[in-house]
Amino acid sequence: MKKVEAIIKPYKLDDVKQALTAIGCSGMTISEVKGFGRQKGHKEIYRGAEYMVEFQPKTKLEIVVGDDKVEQVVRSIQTSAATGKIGDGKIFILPVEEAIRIRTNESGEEVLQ
Amino acid sequence: MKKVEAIIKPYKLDDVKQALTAIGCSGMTISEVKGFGRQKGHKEIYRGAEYMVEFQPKTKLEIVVGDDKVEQVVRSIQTSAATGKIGDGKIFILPVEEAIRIRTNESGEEVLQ
Amino acid sequence: MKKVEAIIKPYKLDDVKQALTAIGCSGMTISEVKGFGRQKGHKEIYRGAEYMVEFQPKTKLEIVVGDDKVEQVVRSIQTSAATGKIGDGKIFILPVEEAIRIRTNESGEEVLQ
Amino acid sequence: MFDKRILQKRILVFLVLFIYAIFFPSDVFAEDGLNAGDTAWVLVSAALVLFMMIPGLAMFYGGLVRVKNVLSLFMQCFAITAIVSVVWTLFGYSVAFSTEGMQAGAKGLHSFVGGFSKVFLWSVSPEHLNGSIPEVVFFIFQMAFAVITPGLIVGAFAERFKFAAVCIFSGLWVVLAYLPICHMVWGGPGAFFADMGVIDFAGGIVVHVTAGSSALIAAILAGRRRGYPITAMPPHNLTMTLTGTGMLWVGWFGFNGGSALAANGTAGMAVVVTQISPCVAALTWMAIEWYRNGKPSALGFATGAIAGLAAITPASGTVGPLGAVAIGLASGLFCYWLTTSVKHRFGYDDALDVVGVHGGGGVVGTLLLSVFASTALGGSKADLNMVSQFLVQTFAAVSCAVYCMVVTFVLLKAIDAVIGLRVNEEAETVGLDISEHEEAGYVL
Amino acid sequence: MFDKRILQKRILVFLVLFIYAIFFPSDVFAEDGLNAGDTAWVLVSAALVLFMMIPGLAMFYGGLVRVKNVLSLFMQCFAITAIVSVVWTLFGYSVAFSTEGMQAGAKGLHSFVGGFSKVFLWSVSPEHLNGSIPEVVFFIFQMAFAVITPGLIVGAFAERFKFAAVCIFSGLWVVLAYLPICHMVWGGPGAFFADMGVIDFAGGIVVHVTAGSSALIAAILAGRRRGYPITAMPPHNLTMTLTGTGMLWVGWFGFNGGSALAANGTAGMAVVVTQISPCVAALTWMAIEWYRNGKPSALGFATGAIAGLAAITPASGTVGPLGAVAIGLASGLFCYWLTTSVKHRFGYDDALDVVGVHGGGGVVGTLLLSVFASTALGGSKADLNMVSQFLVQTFAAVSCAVYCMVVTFVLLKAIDAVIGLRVNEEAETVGLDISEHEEAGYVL
Amino acid sequence: MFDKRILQKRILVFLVLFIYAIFFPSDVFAEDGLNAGDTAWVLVSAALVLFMMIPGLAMFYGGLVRVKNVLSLFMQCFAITAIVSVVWTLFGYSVAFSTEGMQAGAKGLHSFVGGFSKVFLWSVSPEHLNGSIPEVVFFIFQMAFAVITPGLIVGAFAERFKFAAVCIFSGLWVVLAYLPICHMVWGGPGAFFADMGVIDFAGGIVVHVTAGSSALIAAILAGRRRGYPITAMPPHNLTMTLTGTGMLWVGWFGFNGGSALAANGTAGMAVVVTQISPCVAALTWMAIEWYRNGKPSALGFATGAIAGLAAITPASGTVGPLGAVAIGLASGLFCYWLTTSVKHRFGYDDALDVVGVHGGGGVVGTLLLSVFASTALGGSKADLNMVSQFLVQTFAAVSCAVYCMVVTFVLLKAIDAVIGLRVNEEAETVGLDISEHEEAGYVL
Ligand SMILES: Nc1ncnc2c1ncn2[C@@H]1O[C@H](COP(=O)(O)OP(=O)(O)O)[C@@H](O)[C@H]1O
Ligand SMILES: Nc1ncnc2c1ncn2[C@@H]1O[C@H](COP(=O)(O)OP(=O)(O)O)[C@@H](O)[C@H]1O
Ligand SMILES: Nc1ncnc2c1ncn2[C@@H]1O[C@H](COP(=O)(O)OP(=O)(O)O)[C@@H](O)[C@H]1O
Repeated sequence: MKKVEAIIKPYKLDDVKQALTAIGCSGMTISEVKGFGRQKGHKEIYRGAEYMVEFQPKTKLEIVVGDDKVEQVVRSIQTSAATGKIGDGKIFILPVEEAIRIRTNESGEEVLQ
Repeated sequence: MKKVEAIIKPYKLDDVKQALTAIGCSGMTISEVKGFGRQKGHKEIYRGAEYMVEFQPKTKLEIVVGDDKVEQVVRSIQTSAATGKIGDGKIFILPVEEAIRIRTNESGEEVLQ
Repeated sequence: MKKVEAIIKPYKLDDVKQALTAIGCSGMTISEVKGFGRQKGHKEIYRGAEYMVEFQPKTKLEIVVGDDKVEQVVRSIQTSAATGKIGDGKIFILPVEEAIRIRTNESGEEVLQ
Repeated sequence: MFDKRILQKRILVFLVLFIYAIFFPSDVFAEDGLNAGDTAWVLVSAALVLFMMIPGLAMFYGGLVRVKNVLSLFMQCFAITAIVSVVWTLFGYSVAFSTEGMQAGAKGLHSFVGGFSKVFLWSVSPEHLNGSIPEVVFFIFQMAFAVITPGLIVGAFAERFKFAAVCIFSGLWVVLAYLPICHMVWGGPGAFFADMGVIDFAGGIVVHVTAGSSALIAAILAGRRRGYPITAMPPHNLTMTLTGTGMLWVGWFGFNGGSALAANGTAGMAVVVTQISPCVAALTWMAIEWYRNGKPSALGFATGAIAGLAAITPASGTVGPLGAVAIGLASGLFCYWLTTSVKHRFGYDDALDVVGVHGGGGVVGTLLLSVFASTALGGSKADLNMVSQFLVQTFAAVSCAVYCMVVTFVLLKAIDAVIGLRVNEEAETVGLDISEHEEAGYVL
Repeated sequence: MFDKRILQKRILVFLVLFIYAIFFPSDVFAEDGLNAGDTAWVLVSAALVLFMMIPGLAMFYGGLVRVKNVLSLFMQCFAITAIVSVVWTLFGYSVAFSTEGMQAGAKGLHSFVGGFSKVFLWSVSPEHLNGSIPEVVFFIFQMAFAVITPGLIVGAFAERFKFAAVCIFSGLWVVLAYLPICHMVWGGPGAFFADMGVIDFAGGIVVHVTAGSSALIAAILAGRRRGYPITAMPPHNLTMTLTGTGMLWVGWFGFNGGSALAANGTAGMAVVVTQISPCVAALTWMAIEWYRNGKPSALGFATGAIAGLAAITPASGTVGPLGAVAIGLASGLFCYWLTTSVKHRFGYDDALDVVGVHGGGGVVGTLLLSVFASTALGGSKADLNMVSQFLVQTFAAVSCAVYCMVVTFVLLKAIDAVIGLRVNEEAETVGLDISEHEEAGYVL
Repeated sequence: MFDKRILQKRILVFLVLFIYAIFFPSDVFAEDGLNAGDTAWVLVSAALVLFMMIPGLAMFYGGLVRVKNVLSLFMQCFAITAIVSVVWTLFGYSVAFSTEGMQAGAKGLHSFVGGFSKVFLWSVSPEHLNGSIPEVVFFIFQMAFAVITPGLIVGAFAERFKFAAVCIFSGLWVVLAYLPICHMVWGGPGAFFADMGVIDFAGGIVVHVTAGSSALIAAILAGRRRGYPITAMPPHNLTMTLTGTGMLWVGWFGFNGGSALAANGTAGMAVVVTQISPCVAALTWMAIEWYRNGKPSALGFATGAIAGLAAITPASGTVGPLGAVAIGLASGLFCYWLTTSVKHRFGYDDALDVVGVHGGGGVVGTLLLSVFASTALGGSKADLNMVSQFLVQTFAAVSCAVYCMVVTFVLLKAIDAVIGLRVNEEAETVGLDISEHEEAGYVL
């Protein structure tokens, strides 16, 4: 099993979620994060005090999938999240050793469906 | 070392934390996340505009533990977080290569105590 | 590639970010988390009802770096985030198998620059 | 200095006015007529009291609950406003304030409830006066009181009641509990407690004792929130609660000051004591917390202030600064003890401390005014018999409290039997905002 | 009982006063002079109406948008306040209310717009009276109306307009649309609609129909927000919206009650119906939602209340409780249908439902008052010809709406050509707070 | 047309009244008696000024700080309200406004401070009048001013002071700085600055110059917040700040309008200029930001508005619209320069810009009124000598500022020596809400 972590632009979440459900990927966890990278931030000025906001709001998706589905998932995210502008984000793939469903205590890939 | 990542129902956090401290697991990091899975969401209606909230509020626990304690930790979360209803969540186990305590610059499993 | 996850005190974020950019590490993702560990929490009292807040606000940094830069990054975080007081936090290193840049569909270490 | 023509003109004007005055003296001398200043003040006071309810009380209460229930508190305050206003218009005002068939000293049905002569403002034209103000202005001012009283009670069963149950209960409670007590105390000569000489300037009994006593029964019948008292249930937004506190405080100037039904020295002194009492009560609460916990909390300060405001309510209009200090001090001490000690000892889950703050405060003011209303202590009652007044006040407060408890008990039992009072476990866990209204307070 | 010297003194005082009265009768009898009570009430009402705009409307609207646009709504409400106040002072008041060259029944330029005699309050000293209040008080009260009307419109194009476009549009709209309509309706004898006998006590036509009709055109010309209606755009902070609702509601007491320009029974009854109508409308909305969706929402309740408030606005001052109930009910039903059904059918993105709530409400009240203003139905018009009044009201409402639509269309087209109406895609995605003002609403 | 009996009755009534008037002329002619309209207005104004403090100023300031300090600002505003109200009741009012031993033109102790004749409202019954309003109403109106002035100062040392230090400082500052200056300016004939002919209608000197000058010293003695100016400290909730701005703005109608102590044309014009000045100042600020930063900010707009409100405070009541425009413009420019340039150049950490906004605004208005109060420029002073008035105003402003600085310096040094002014590093890092009050603003 692998964990696919994708950092995407928040307003692309709906598209990505749809793309993923379309390929039968029905479980995921998302969180609000802030990203720092090539994308420039913006300046805010409060009563003459300038303040550089370098961290961009991003959404992080975490999807644990069976090894065979990793490529499909990555492709699907890649396509649906891309706008071609700097700051579209990254996808990271991490190894996962085990998955357990709390409700039933099942484990293994079947948990991911 | 392993990282145990558990996605649980937010109101179960207190129980899980107690169960974990009971078995001597004294460090963890939690965050608010939103989950998408089998559990159905709910509908919100704003002035006639329906809007499906498919993402459920969930709490994510991250606990890095020594290899020998993994099973105990997983079992303890599994038991304390289960309600038997859909949406109870998942536990994932990921490999961790190193851990460092910032304060002392120690590293290795001793850091986790 | 490795993912360096650091749990630090929120008000140290600026220092850490500066230290990291100084060594040429130009991408990272941060999130607000809550930590439980040795650091004692504080008590809040609402109309006579005591309430122990055991979870401390912490900031989590995630930085994916090439294997050769891991040590430098860890050292740099360790130095800039340390105050010497309990609660300074932890750094964890996890293996990463692949990284993809959504915008360009590139993959591999070049993505991390 | 005077141009002759101007003089002539003025004499002419004067003669015209003089003759006019013979035919329409009330226009000129208006000794019992409309007073625009009084009317302006009571109109503003009505607005201030409504402001206390929406958004004042909604914010005060809404900030104290967990984030998943904040809208339910707002919704309850708003819905009660609408329901009670309709009831008040239909017949509530008449049952509370119609004076038909009443006579000072005579006991009868109308010593306890008013008649139906003013149903739906039938027979009350905009020209009708009540003292120096139009009766419709009195109507709307008193409506705001009828609205806020059941609003206070919702704090007791917050975070667990069905919205339908809240609506039904509040509507019926106003009819069965508020209207008769309002009539008995404020119904004028011939009303039960009025004839007895009960002093309740702005609603220590009518508003706070009734709300507090009903809240006690409601909290007990409601049962505890899941997890109480083990799970911490800290306020989700104290800035909202403090903002609401400020609005309640300022609105209370209208609540008490407006009860003079005139813009005069009585109203002025009522406002003055309405400022002094909460200040003293809040400082008292702050001092206790500082001493006991090592740190004073903003919530403690706010709670003390509301206690001091509730306590001065019946006494404003009769006591002076000395009474205000005494009542502020007493309410700070007494309500602190009620909310932080008594509640925990008995274990009822009065979620937002309606009993401790409003009930306790109302009682303190109602009783202490029997002493401090005396001119000897800076009050305005020259020949006050403190002992007999104290007995009368006690009797009225206790009997109203008991009556309200009975009404509340019966009502809640009946509603529970028919539609159930509490939401189910899942709904309570998810929160009332989603489960009862399908909405979320914040999407940040 | 009387000391002789006191008697002598009193007789002396009386004689002095008597002689004084001969020379300065108006000081003593003041039959047409300043009435401090009326002045106090209208001053307070002016403050209440300003309070409706800042922060009332800003909060009501600000809570409804997504978090990335909340400051833009606040900023627009504040900037409009400033711009319109300046315009009003410079010449707006004069164009709206100068009566020079007007004569009851006579048509002419000044039947449609006022003259320049009161430009920059030239010629209006603090001593000048308008009825029983200083003219400057009337000036500030009416200024608040001129401020809030364009403020209402911004809800239609929320979340996508350039701030510069909003400023320019609002300033010009007031000059070209609001001022003439205000003059025609409220300009007194000789004004176009006034002479026709149009009844619009507090601005059903002048405020709500103008805002609603302009909003329709603005929403259409603005185009939909990106993602609408596929993407959910839930309110980011309903507690803010509900707080704003409470402030609008309370402020409306001044809006309608103050329009009596006196603290009397008319003001009192205006306030009473201003309470009844929103209560009935909100309960109606709640009932529909409960029936159709299974759960009543707080936002629905608030929307209903605002609809009921908008609807009673023209009718307050003439209708009684019966009319208030009818208007409340009708506006609840009609505005529910407009916002939840008509809008979706036609597909225009009136983001915050200005058309459905204000336009709809204004129309309902403007038309229904032709029936319920009759004394037969509890109103204050003794010899009201319902049919002809209805026709007059309809004519006025329709012609004002059409006129506003044309003005809005031309203005927006012109602004679009010169500087563009909408921000670009990226700015809209990022949100107006950052892209237009470089600020964030919350940094929690 | 007249029934004979009615005529007879009227003549009878008239005669009765006539005779009554001989014995109680003041009841009928009331030439110096209570005016209910004036009373209503000043009562409302007192409520409005209190509303400016709680919750207005608390929200304005609370939104500007970081989330970890928001409750500390609320708590400070509330605690100051209570402390100063108690001080005011005990002896503050007497020291400020007792006129015993004063005589126009005569210098003496009581030119600088009042006596103790009105301690604890001793000797002031509800019937006592001050002009046409009850003295207790004057008491509560002025209390609100004494409350808000030290409240303004807390902005200077926000986010770092011990709560105990704030309480002690504020209480003593009112006694040592506010009371004497209030007396010297507003104490009536015989008071130091009053005799000099200083014009300060609603507190440009008494409120804003005193607060601003004290804030400067406080900011310097407090030292900078940790991290300032390197670390960004953006406002945590600008919606709260803007809501507070709206409340302050509306409340200012009472602040300035109420200072007429009557509901008349002076009050009306005071309110009018209180609307014009902040509008012009805010638009000025907006224009500068738009020009310099490319985008206007909501915070800039709000800051400009408050500057314009502070500036018009002393001048309202004497200047007309022209003066309001000039003062608005000047305060917008001057305060922008102070807050964005001067502060950074000198490097003191006046956290919430009390010096730049209130101090700067107060000075602008105090000085400019010497020109614009003239009837020649639309003001109300017929024979104003601009030059000498300017000198008098300058002298008063400067000497009050210097006096306040000295008092503040001594007080803060003393408090620092005894209990320390600042919290320790850890407490500052954690935030004052937890470290000083053990509470969190939001638990979302
Ligand atoms: N080395 C990294 N480790 C973790 N997250 C990263 C890394 N580099 C970039 N990110 C995340 O990806 C987001 C987008 O990166 P950025 O360089 O701005 O644009 P792009 O992905 O288009 O090259 C960042 O905001 C950050 O959240
Ligand atoms: N494949 C997955 N990857 C990551 N998180 C998942 C995955 N599947 C489920 N989750 C998380 O687990 C939560 C519970 O899953 P759900 O399918 O609703 O119920 P259950 O775990 O009882 O089968 C989801 O809300 C989501 O946060
Ligand atoms: N075993 C663990 N797994 C995950 N996170 C941990 C673990 N132990 C500690 N942490 C995180 O590190 C933070 C700091 O730990 P703590 O024990 O308080 O201090 P220190 O790191 O100085 O020993 C915690 O608040 C928590 O977020």
